[in-house]
Amino acid sequence: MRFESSDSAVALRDATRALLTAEVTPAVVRAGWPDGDLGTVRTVWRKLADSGVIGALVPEQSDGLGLDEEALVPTLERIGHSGLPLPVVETIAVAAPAMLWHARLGDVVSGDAVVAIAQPSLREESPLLAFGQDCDLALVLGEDDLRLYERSELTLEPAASIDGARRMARIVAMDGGVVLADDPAAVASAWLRGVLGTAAVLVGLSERMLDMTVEYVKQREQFGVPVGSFQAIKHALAAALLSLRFAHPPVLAAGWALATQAPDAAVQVSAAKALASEAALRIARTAIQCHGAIAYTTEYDLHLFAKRAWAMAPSWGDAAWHRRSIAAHLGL
Amino acid sequence: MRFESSDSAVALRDATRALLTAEVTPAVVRAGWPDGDLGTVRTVWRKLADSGVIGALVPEQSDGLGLDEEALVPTLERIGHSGLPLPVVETIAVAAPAMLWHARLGDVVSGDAVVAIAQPSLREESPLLAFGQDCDLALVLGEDDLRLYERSELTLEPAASIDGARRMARIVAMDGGVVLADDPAAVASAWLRGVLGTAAVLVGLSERMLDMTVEYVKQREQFGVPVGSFQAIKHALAAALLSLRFAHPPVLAAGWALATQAPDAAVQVSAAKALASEAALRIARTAIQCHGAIAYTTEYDLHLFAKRAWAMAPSWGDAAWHRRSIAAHLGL
Amino acid sequence: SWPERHGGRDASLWEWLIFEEEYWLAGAPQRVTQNGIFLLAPTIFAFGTPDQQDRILPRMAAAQDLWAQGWSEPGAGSDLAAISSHAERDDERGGWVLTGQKTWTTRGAFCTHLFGLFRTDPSAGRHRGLTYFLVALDTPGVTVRGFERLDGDEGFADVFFEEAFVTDENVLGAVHEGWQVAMATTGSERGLTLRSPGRFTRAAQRLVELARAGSSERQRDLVVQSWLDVRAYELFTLQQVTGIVDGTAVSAESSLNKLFWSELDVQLHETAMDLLGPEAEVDGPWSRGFLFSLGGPIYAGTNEIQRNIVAERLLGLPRK
Amino acid sequence: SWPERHGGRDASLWEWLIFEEEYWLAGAPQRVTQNGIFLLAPTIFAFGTPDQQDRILPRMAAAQDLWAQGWSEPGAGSDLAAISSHAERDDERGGWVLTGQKTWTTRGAFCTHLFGLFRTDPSAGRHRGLTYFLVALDTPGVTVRGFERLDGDEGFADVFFEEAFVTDENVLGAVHEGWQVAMATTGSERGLTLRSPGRFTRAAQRLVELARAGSSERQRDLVVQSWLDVRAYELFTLQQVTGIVDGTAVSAESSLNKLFWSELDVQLHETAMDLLGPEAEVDGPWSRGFLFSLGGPIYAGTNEIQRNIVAERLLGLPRK
Repeated sequence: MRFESSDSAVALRDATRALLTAEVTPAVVRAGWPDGDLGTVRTVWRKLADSGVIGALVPEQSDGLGLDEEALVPTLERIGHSGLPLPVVETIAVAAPAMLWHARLGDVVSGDAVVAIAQPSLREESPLLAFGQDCDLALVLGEDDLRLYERSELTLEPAASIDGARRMARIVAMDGGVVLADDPAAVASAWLRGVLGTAAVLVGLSERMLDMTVEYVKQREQFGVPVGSFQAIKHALAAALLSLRFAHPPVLAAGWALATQAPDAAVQVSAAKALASEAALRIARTAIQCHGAIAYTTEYDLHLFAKRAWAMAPSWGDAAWHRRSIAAHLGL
Repeated sequence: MRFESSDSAVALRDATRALLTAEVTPAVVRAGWPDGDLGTVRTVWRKLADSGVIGALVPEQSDGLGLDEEALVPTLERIGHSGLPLPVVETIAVAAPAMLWHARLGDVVSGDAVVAIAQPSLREESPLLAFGQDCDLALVLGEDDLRLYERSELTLEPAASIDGARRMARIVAMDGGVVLADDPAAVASAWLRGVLGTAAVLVGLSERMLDMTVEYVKQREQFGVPVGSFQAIKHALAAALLSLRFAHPPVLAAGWALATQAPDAAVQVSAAKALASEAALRIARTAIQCHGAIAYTTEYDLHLFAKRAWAMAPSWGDAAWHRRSIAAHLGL
Repeated sequence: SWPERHGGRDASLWEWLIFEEEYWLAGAPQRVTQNGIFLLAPTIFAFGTPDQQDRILPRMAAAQDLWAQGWSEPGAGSDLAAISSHAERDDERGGWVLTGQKTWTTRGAFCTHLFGLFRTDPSAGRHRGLTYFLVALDTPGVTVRGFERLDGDEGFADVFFEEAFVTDENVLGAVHEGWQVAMATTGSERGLTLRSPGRFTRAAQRLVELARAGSSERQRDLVVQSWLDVRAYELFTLQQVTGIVDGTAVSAESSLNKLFWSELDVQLHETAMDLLGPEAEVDGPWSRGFLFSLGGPIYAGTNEIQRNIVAERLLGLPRK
Repeated sequence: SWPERHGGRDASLWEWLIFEEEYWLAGAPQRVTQNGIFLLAPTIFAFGTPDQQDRILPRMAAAQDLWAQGWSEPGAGSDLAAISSHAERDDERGGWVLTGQKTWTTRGAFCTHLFGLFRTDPSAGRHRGLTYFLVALDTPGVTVRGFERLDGDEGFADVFFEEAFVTDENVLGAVHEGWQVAMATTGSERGLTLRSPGRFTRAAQRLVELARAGSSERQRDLVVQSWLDVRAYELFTLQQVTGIVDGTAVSAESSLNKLFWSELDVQLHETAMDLLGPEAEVDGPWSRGFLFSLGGPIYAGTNEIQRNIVAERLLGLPRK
């Protein structure tokens, strides 16, 4: 018995990390914001495609890597950590493996087309579409089918997200579209992959915020000492690390559960998302408080990651939504 | 406009405080526990009776002080602070003013008879009766009547409370009894007085636990300094003080609301109990943690007050129960 | 209370509380004049010369001058006494030459004037040798650079002083005693003046309305928790105002206010975000209010500093 | 792993985890031998002479000897290095004379032996000059006084040493190096050995059963939060055991375990108390478990100390 990532998971993660470290600078994250140069973002995306990541869940005969969810999770964490402003989870974890027979799969795997996914919304007549303003394709998870739309088949209206780099839109009207799958199992599987991927990204974001804060409090001095030497700061950051370190194994385990089609995979994925969402929200709050005033300025980079966390924690089912679903599973 | 206690409230509180400080030593609190000498507790009770406190809400023509709930609240806080192990709220705030025409009123006001009150229980067939093992009378709040029983009319079975000094019993059978009032308004009024009084006692207990902890951390040294000089201890106790100081005004205000029969008195009383219960639970936890191992021994006195708080916070409706009732009032 | 002859209304503290409550219930916005009125004005009443009072207060009350607070510097946030901006004496011109940088100056980009601390005696210790200056932002040598806050508002500013000259009549209180003068303002910033209950009463009302549109039992419980805390803040404030009017209030108690309202404001907005679910990320009054609320535990003395004050001054725990 | 020749089973860490899980799921109680098996035995394996191993381990495994931990003293709780109990050399008799008081000794009243630190070189610094002794509690000069814990259990004890003599073969490890010897045990106390996931898996199961009997949506949410944390603790432990087996585990990580399980245990029992409402105060497994849980954040190194360790050793924040 062992609890550790597979060799393919580690290899993919390490290769991707090297690429992300070199390419996804904070300037690239800012390029996703309004008036940013989206071209630089797309350039990074194509480099990721060259490394094979986008087709991670696509079989080798379709030019993918033929890996499973377990192998993908650590890599999604790294992409989350980088802050890359694109529909990463949507495209890699959900859309690509659902498009196996579709003509546009090649464009997706090659990095030429990114896919946004409609989220359920309180205003059901006009669902939210994160990264919708600049997507090439959009996937809609219906009750029992998956439909893919070309960007040109959608009427969108821009909507501002708290995270400007999410380039949010609302779908005002849809026309055409292609049914990718028409069975509930396919929808469930797409949903679980989206939830799991979002949990992985939240783990990466949490790690990024915590790392930035630890670095900052080591060098920032007040009262003649680093603020990181104050017990209040130490204990706040210890609690942050605790929530991150205990959210992480359930996310890895959920990847393995999906990959092995474990009977309780849905519960494990819900557990992962609930824990990762709570950890990210808590760490965002702690990171801002431990930074102090500088965190409250947009010139400093922390807000780029905190806003992504605030946007993603409630998406794909917030923590309470997933806890309700676990409660039902427990017969509560 | 002013927010302060009336002169009668202050006078009664100060007189009672002097008596309590002199009489209710920790030894008296321990006397309420199994194998303790209950006689010493009853002696203090008669001294309180001599000072008039027990008849605080009883009209002067019936040998009471003729005061209202506003005037009683600060005194109940002091009694709570002392840890006196008797059904204080039940006898003074609920039973006495409901027994105005009853022949036993004199025994109650003189301190010869104490009154326990049955609490709703999950085991509805055998309600809990705090201080039931040694009470003289028992009051039962029905749907729309108040019934008073002599101890001899009840069949009781002892039940251990987390707070041994509560001398808990279950009512196994009741026989006889007298209807003190048969309108829902009387029941509602008795209930609200019990809730308010319990909130006041919880404020006093919170203050006691916080004071003990502050004193302890000032003198206890580890690593060559008082543990109260560590920021973790400072911040925990600052948070404890915060919850106490913001629970207190709502308790005072609820006393005034009941006394003036304000239209929203029930909501104010629920607010008081919800805040006081949460504060007491939080402060009990903080007090124990800041003390360290000594708090975990029953030779040290802190547990006497913490256990009272754990017993009383869920009684007369726990915090969540009162929040639900406020939610209903707010149309939620 | 602000006398009529200085452009005020002679209102009592109670009248002011009532005004605030009505102001917020009417849905009125935060005031650009806030820092002048709540932080500088009390200091001018206490330390200003009659000439300063006549010159500054009526224009402030009429919102002709907008005042920004110049406390923080890149190296002096929580540790205010680490201020390094300095003023050198210029006897010839009868005034002082200011050099240095103030930062995180709230609404600095929109203001016309700044009040701030500058070091006038570099040989004195940390809290000593500071002087309180009043500076028009169009003074030659002063540059204002606005930058964006978390909630997208452009109101923050760096203010740079490059040998900016101000005359003696712009010194508030005694030279080298700026710290004592400033502390009066810091007290009022933390306490009542900056956060009247009205703002939170209004927010709780909006939260209840949001929950009425659809909520689970768990969410309703959270809403009532915020509602209760707002109620507690209101009653605590009334108790405290009574103490202030009676002259029995302890100044460190203002740290309790600051801790409570700032945590409450975050919690209230977090509950709203919870209610909004996937719509929470969409720009709107709640998401903007959430971002704004996160500044509360940081500015006007971080909550870590406030907890130190509560522990040391109210509970009497040892400093070291 | 405990070799067969010392009364053990040669089980791997994984087998032990499985045993623990089954043990708790069966509803079995805490073990009186716990402190010996989990805290002393690893130290004896690491530092004991062959004679000590033969003499002590089989009797411990068979529960013939029950061992109590003698760390804390009235003046040395979190600050373990402040130990003042001391041992004086007696060359004539070939041993040491122990004097002093140990307190808060868990299960001390029921135990037959005690392992503890005594100062052998009073001139050396705080962590130096301590020696690790093994003492039979029926040694002349040793008095045990039991006292009651919060949850009503009589298991705590003061242990007084009045010139109690022990021979040299009862020194574990080198003289004056007791601190280094003891730290090995402290590490295992905080970490895996003391709190296998099985105990919490079982508690979560009981909590779910309690909630099935009647609960609100708010309460069900709390129950699932505890259930999730138990699941997280289980998976974290599996990840950690892999690291231990591979030899890549960092010892300060055991502070993460201790913080997590102790807070989780309190939270889980608080949720049960919430579910029980007015019945919560009645003596029973949940109320007793609640009281017991409150010791978790205190013993085996308070959680304040653990957070310091996490911040300094895992995050690299400066000590001072």
